[in-house]
Amino acid sequence: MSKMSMVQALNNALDMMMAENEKVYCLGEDIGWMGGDFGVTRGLYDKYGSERMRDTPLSESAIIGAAVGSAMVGMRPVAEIMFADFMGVCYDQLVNNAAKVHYMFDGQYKAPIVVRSACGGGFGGGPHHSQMIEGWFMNVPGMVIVAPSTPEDAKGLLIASIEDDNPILFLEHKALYSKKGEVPEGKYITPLRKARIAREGSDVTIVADTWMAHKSLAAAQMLAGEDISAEVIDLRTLRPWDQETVLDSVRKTRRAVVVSESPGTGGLSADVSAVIAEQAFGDLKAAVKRVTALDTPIPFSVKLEKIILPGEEDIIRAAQQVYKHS
Amino acid sequence: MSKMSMVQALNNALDMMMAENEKVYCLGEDIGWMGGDFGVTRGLYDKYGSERMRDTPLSESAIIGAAVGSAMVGMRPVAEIMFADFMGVCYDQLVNNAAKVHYMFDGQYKAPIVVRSACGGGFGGGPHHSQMIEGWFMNVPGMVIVAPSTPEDAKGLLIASIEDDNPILFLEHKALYSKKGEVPEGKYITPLRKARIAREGSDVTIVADTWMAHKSLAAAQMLAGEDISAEVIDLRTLRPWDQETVLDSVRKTRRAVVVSESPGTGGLSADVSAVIAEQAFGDLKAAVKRVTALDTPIPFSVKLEKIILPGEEDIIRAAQQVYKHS
Amino acid sequence: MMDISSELYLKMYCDMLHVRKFEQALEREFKLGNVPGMLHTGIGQEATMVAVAHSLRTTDGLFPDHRSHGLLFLKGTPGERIMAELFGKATGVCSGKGGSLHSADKSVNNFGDNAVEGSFMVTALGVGLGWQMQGSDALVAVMLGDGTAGEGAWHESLNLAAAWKLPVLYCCVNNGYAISTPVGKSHATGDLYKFAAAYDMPSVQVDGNDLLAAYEATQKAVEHIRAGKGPYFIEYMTWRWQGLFMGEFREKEEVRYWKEEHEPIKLAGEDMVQKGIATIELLKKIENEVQEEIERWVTFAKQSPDPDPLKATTNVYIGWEVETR
Amino acid sequence: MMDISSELYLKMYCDMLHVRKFEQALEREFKLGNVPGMLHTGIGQEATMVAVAHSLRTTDGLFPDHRSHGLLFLKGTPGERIMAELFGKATGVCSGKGGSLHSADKSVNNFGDNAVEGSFMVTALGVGLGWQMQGSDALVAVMLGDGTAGEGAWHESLNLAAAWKLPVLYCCVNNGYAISTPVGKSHATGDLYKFAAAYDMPSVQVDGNDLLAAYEATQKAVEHIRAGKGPYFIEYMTWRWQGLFMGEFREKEEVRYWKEEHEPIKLAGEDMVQKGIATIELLKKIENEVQEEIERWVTFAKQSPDPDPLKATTNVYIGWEVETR
Ligand SMILES: Cc1ncc(C[n+]2csc(CCOP(=O)(O)OP(=O)(O)O)c2C)c(N)n1
Ligand SMILES: Cc1ncc(C[n+]2csc(CCOP(=O)(O)OP(=O)(O)O)c2C)c(N)n1
Ligand SMILES: [Mg+2]
Ligand SMILES: [Mg+2]
Repeated sequence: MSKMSMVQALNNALDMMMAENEKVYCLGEDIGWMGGDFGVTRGLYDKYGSERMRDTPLSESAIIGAAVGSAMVGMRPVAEIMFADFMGVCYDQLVNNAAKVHYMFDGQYKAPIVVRSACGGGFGGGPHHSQMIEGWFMNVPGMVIVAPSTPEDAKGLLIASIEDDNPILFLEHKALYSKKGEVPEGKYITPLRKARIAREGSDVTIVADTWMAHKSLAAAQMLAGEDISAEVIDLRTLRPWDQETVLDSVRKTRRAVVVSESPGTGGLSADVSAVIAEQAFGDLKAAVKRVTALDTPIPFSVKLEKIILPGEEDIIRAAQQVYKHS
Repeated sequence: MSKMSMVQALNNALDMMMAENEKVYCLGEDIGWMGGDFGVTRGLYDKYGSERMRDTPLSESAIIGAAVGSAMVGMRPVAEIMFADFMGVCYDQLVNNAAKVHYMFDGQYKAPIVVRSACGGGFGGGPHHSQMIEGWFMNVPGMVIVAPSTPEDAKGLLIASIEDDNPILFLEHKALYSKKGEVPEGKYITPLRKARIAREGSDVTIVADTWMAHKSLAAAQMLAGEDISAEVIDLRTLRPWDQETVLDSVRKTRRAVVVSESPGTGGLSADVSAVIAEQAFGDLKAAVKRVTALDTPIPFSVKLEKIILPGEEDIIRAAQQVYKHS
Repeated sequence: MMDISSELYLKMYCDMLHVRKFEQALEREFKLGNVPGMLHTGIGQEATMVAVAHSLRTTDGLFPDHRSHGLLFLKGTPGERIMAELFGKATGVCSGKGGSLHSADKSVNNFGDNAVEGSFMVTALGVGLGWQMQGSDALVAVMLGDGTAGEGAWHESLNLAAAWKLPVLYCCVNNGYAISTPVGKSHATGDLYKFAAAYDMPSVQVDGNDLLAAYEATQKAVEHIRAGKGPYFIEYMTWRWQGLFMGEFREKEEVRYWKEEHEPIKLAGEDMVQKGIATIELLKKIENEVQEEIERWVTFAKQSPDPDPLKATTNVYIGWEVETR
Repeated sequence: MMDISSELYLKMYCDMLHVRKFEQALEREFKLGNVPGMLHTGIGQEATMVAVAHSLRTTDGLFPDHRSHGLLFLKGTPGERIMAELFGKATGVCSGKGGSLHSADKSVNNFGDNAVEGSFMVTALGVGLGWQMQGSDALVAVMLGDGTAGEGAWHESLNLAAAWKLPVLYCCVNNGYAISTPVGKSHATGDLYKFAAAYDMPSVQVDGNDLLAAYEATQKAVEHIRAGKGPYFIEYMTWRWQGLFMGEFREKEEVRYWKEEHEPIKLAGEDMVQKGIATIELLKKIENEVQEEIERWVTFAKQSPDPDPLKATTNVYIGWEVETR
C-alpha cells in the first residue's frame, strides 16, 4: 500500500499494463511528450516511446476510429478524450461503431477499447468543460461506462477495463484527480459491473457515483448525527450498473436516495430510480428521491454552478425526507 | 378535414409555413429537387426554389451548424437529417451548441431550429437505419424532442415546432409515414409539451410514443375484451414530457405500463417510470412495468428484429400483470 | 497501357460479370420481396471493384461501401454466404445480423460496411495503424463514394493517415451523384482527387470503367503503400446504373453514354476480342456459367433457414448476456 | 507594403497594447485566484487580432476563439464588460454564464466562442448563409488555431462555404502548436493554407506578426468576400507566448526570436519611430494610458457583483422555466 493521488494511481495502472502487454498503447491529444492535460500519462512517453504513446491532432473522431480499428486487429488501445464534453464530436464513432461492431458482425470482431476522459464540474470550467456525460450513453446497448471515485478503484478499474473485451468509457472526475488514498502495490483488478458499498447503514440507501459518492459519504456522516443510518453505494460501473447490490441494500433499508451530478431528466439517475421502484416496489417505505443537477447547461460563474449542481445539503435533505415520510 | 398520410400532412405543414414566413427554409440531403428520401418535401422545390429548399452535401455537422448559425441571425431553418441514426455525426452540434446557445450567452441569441428526421425500426433497416434516438438526448437540457404518431398531430406539431423558439428534434417514425388519417385544413397548432390521451380508460395507464402508441392502442383493444380498461397516453413531446397528464391518469388508474421502442436501460422509459413512481408513489397499486426493446443493437434480419422490439403481446402481458398483481 | 496475361484478363472479366449478375439477381429478388431493408447496387461500377479486388491480398483489409456487394465475394468469401446475408439468413456471413450494409468477414479481412457514410474512414486508420505497429506489410483499402467526401471524417482520416504514413488505400468511387445530388454541386470541386492532393499523398484520377487503367492505377498505389510510403488516393470516375426510387433522373444522353458506350464489361469484352484473347462465343459461355452460379447462390440463400432466435441477444457484450423477454 | 494613415497606424498600435495589457492583467488576476476556470492568452498574437478587428465592420460577424479576448473588445464591446465576464460577474457580457470561452455580444455581432474546438466553423456557415439570404453584404470572420485544423468540421465548413459561396473569412492563427503538439507533427502539412487552397477559394499565408502585412492581407480578403466572390482563407503565421502549465517547452532560440526579435508590438513601434509617425516618448505615453485603462476594467470587474442566483435557471428554454430546487 502507498498513498497516492488518483492521477498517480491511473498512471500506475497504465504503466503496469503497458509493461505487461505490448498490444496496449495510448493515443490522444498531448498525452505523449507532455503527459496529458491532467498528467495521467506523465513519464510513459519516456518509457514506452512515441509509437506507443501517440500524440494525435485535434481529431476526436479519428482518435476513436483509430482505437476501434486497431482493436479489431488485436491491439488494446487506451484513447484519451481530453474533456468528456468533447465526446459529442466522436459520438457516432462510439455509439454506431464501437458499441455495435461485435453485435452487427455477429461476434467476428470485437472492439476492446478504453476511452479515458476527464469529466465533471465544480471548478468554473463552463458549459463545455464541466459536463457529466454518462447520460449521453445510458441508452446505448453495447457500451460499458466505468467511473472510479477512489485512487484504489481507479487503478483496479482501469486495469480491469483494459483487460475487458468490451468498449469502455472510463470517466475520471476532475475534482478527484488530486485526492489521495491508499493504493495497493502490484497488479489487481476491481471487478466491473460491481458496485462498492462505501458505507454500511440500515435506514436509507444512497446510490451515487464518482464525486457524488464523496458528497454522499459526507452527508451520511452528518445524517449519523441525527440517528439516520445511511448506506452509501458507489456504483463504479454506470452501465450496466449493479442492480443486485443496489436492490439488496434497498430491500434492507427500504428507502432510497439516488444522487447524480447529471441533470435529472433522463440519464442514470432516472434509470436507477426506475429500477428500484420497479423491482423493490413492495419493500419501499417511501418514494425514491433523486438529487441531481438542475435541468440546465453548466454556467461559468462558480456561484451559479454551485446552485445548479447537487450539494451535500441537498442529499441530507432528501435522506431526511424519505426517512421522515415513512 | 381530408384524409392524408403523415408524409402529406408534414408536407402540408412545411408548405404552409414557407408560404407564410420567408424566413422559413429547408436544408438537408436530397430534400430539394428530389423531395427527400421519404418524399416529405416533395413539390416544395418547384414552389420555393433552390435558395429555400437547399440540397446539401453529406455533411450532417454542417447542416446543423448552418441551421443554428442562420437561426442566430433570424432565419427559421428546418433541417433534415435523413435517418435519425446519423445524428451521432452531428451530436456535438446539437448538444453542445444548439441546446446551449441561449443559456450560455444568457439569452442574447436563440437557436429556433427544427431538425426533422426519420426514426424507428421494423423494416429490416439494420443497425444504422432503425434506431429510436430520443434516448441520446433525454439528458440534455435545452433540447426539445417532438414525435407525432398521427397525421393530424404531425401537421400541428410541425407547425408548432417551426413557430417555437427552442431547438427541436422532430422525429418521424418510418412505420407511420404512409399511415393515413383525417387532417384539418388550414393552419393549426398542436401544443408542444402536451400529451394526448389517445384512449380513455380506468384500470391501467399505458404511456407510449409514436409507433408504440399504435401498438398500445391495439393492445388496449384486446385488453378491453378481458375487461381491463386501459388508458393510452401518446406523449407527443418526449422532452420535456407532460408529467401532469401522465400523473393525473396514473392517479386515476393507479397502475402504469410504460412502452418504448428504445432499449430499456436509460432513456425515456426509465424517466417516465421513475417520475411516476416518485410522484405517484402512494397512488400506485402495483409497480410500474416497462415494455421496451431489448438491450441490443438492431439486427438486420426482420425475424430477429421482431424479437428485440416490443410487440403488442408484450404490452398486453405487462398490462395484465400490473392489473392482476394488485 | 499495362500488359496483363490473357488468363488474368479473362478472370477479371469473369469477375465483373459476377458482380453484374449478382446485383441483377438481387434486384429481382428485392422486387419479389425476398430481400429486406434497402438496396444499393454496384451495376456500372464493376471494373473499379474488380481492379481493387485483384490488387488486394487476402491479408489486406477492406472496408466495402454500400455498393460493394461484389467486392464482398471478390475478397474471398463464398458468394452464397454473401447472398444469404443479404437475405437475412442464418447462413449469412454475419448470421443475418448485418445485412447488405454490414457484411463483414474476418477470415478474409473484410471489416464490413458502416452505413453511416464516411465513418469507417477513420476506423480504417486503426486497422492500418495496428498492422503497422505489428510489423505487417498489409494495407487497408477503403471504398467511398463521391457523396461521402462531404463528411468531416474524410478530413480527419486523410490528415492522420498522411501524418502517420499509414498503409491506407483510399478508393473514391466517383459515380457523379450522391442519391440525386451531382458531385459538382455539393462540393467545392467535382474532381475529388484535388482535395486529397492537399494532404501530402499521391492522389490520382482514373477512368473507373476502363478495367486495365483502373487496375494499373491500383497496382501502382498498392506498390507505393506496400513500400511503406504511406497512404494513396485514387478517384475512379464511373457511373451507377441505379437511379432513384422514382426512376431514372439523369439526362438521356448521359444514360446512353454510360450504359451503352462507356460500359465497363462491354469495353473489356470488345478489347479482348480485338486482342484475340477471347471470342464472342467464349464470352457468352462465361456469362452463362456465371449466371448459373449466381442462381445457385440465390437458391442457397432462399433455402437457408432464418437465424436462430437466440441470435437476437447474443454477442452484444463479451462476457455476459443481456436479458431476454 | 500598404500605405495607411499615421492616425490609423497609431490606433492599431494602441489596440495591440490593449490586447497585451489586457492579457497580462488577466494572467496576474488569474494567479491571484480572481479569475475562475482556465486561461488561454493571446499575447504574441496582437498584430493578427488587430488586423482582423480593423477589417471588420460592426455589422460583420465574428467567431472569436479561446485566445481572442482582445478581439472581444476590439469588436466594440466595452472592455470592462469583457473583463467582468472573465471574472464571472453579473456585469459581464453574458452575465457571467459564458466566461472566457463563451463571451458573445449580439449588439456587435460577436457570436461567442465554442469551446469545442472547430465546432463553430460550421455555425459560421449559417451566419453567412442567413445574411446572404437576407441580402446583406455583411461577412463573418472565424478565428481558428492551427490545432483546430485537425477537426472534421474544418472540412465540412470549407467545402460548403466554397460550394455555396458564403461570405466567410477564415482567420487561421498558426502559432506553431496545439498545446504541446507542433503543427507539422500532427498534420499532413504545417502550411495550413495549402489545405484550404484545395477548396476553390483564395488561400494565403501571411506574417501574422507584421501588422501592416496582416492588415493588408485581411483587407484584400474582406474586399473579395464583400464583392460576393465567396469565402477566403488567411493563415497568419505567429507565435503564442503562453507555454504549458509546467512552463516553457520550446527551444531557447525559438523563444528569443519570437519574444524579442519578431515581436509584433516592438516591430510596429520601431517602424513608426523610423517613419517619423511617433516618438519613443509618445509610445511610452500610449502604453501608460492603456495600462491605466486596463486597470480600470479590472477594478470594474472586481467590484462587480456576482450574478443573481436566479440567473442559474433562466434562459434554458424560451417560453418556460426549468424547475429550481
Ligand atoms: C452519415 C450519412 N449521411 C447520409 C446517409 C444516407 N445516404 C446513404 S448513401 C447516400 C449517398 C452517398 O453518395 P455516394 O457517396 O456518392 O455513394 P453512391 O451511392 O453514389 O455510390 C446517402 C446520402 C448515410 N448513410 N450516412
Ligand atoms: C474538440 C476539442 N478538442 C480538444 C480541445 C482541448 N483544447 C483546447 S485548446 C487546444 C489546442 C488548440 O490548438 P490551436 O488550435 O493551435 O490553438 P492555440 O491554443 O495554439 O491558439 C486543445 C487541444 C477542445 N477544446 N476541443
Ligand atoms: Mg456517388
Ligand atoms: Mg496553435
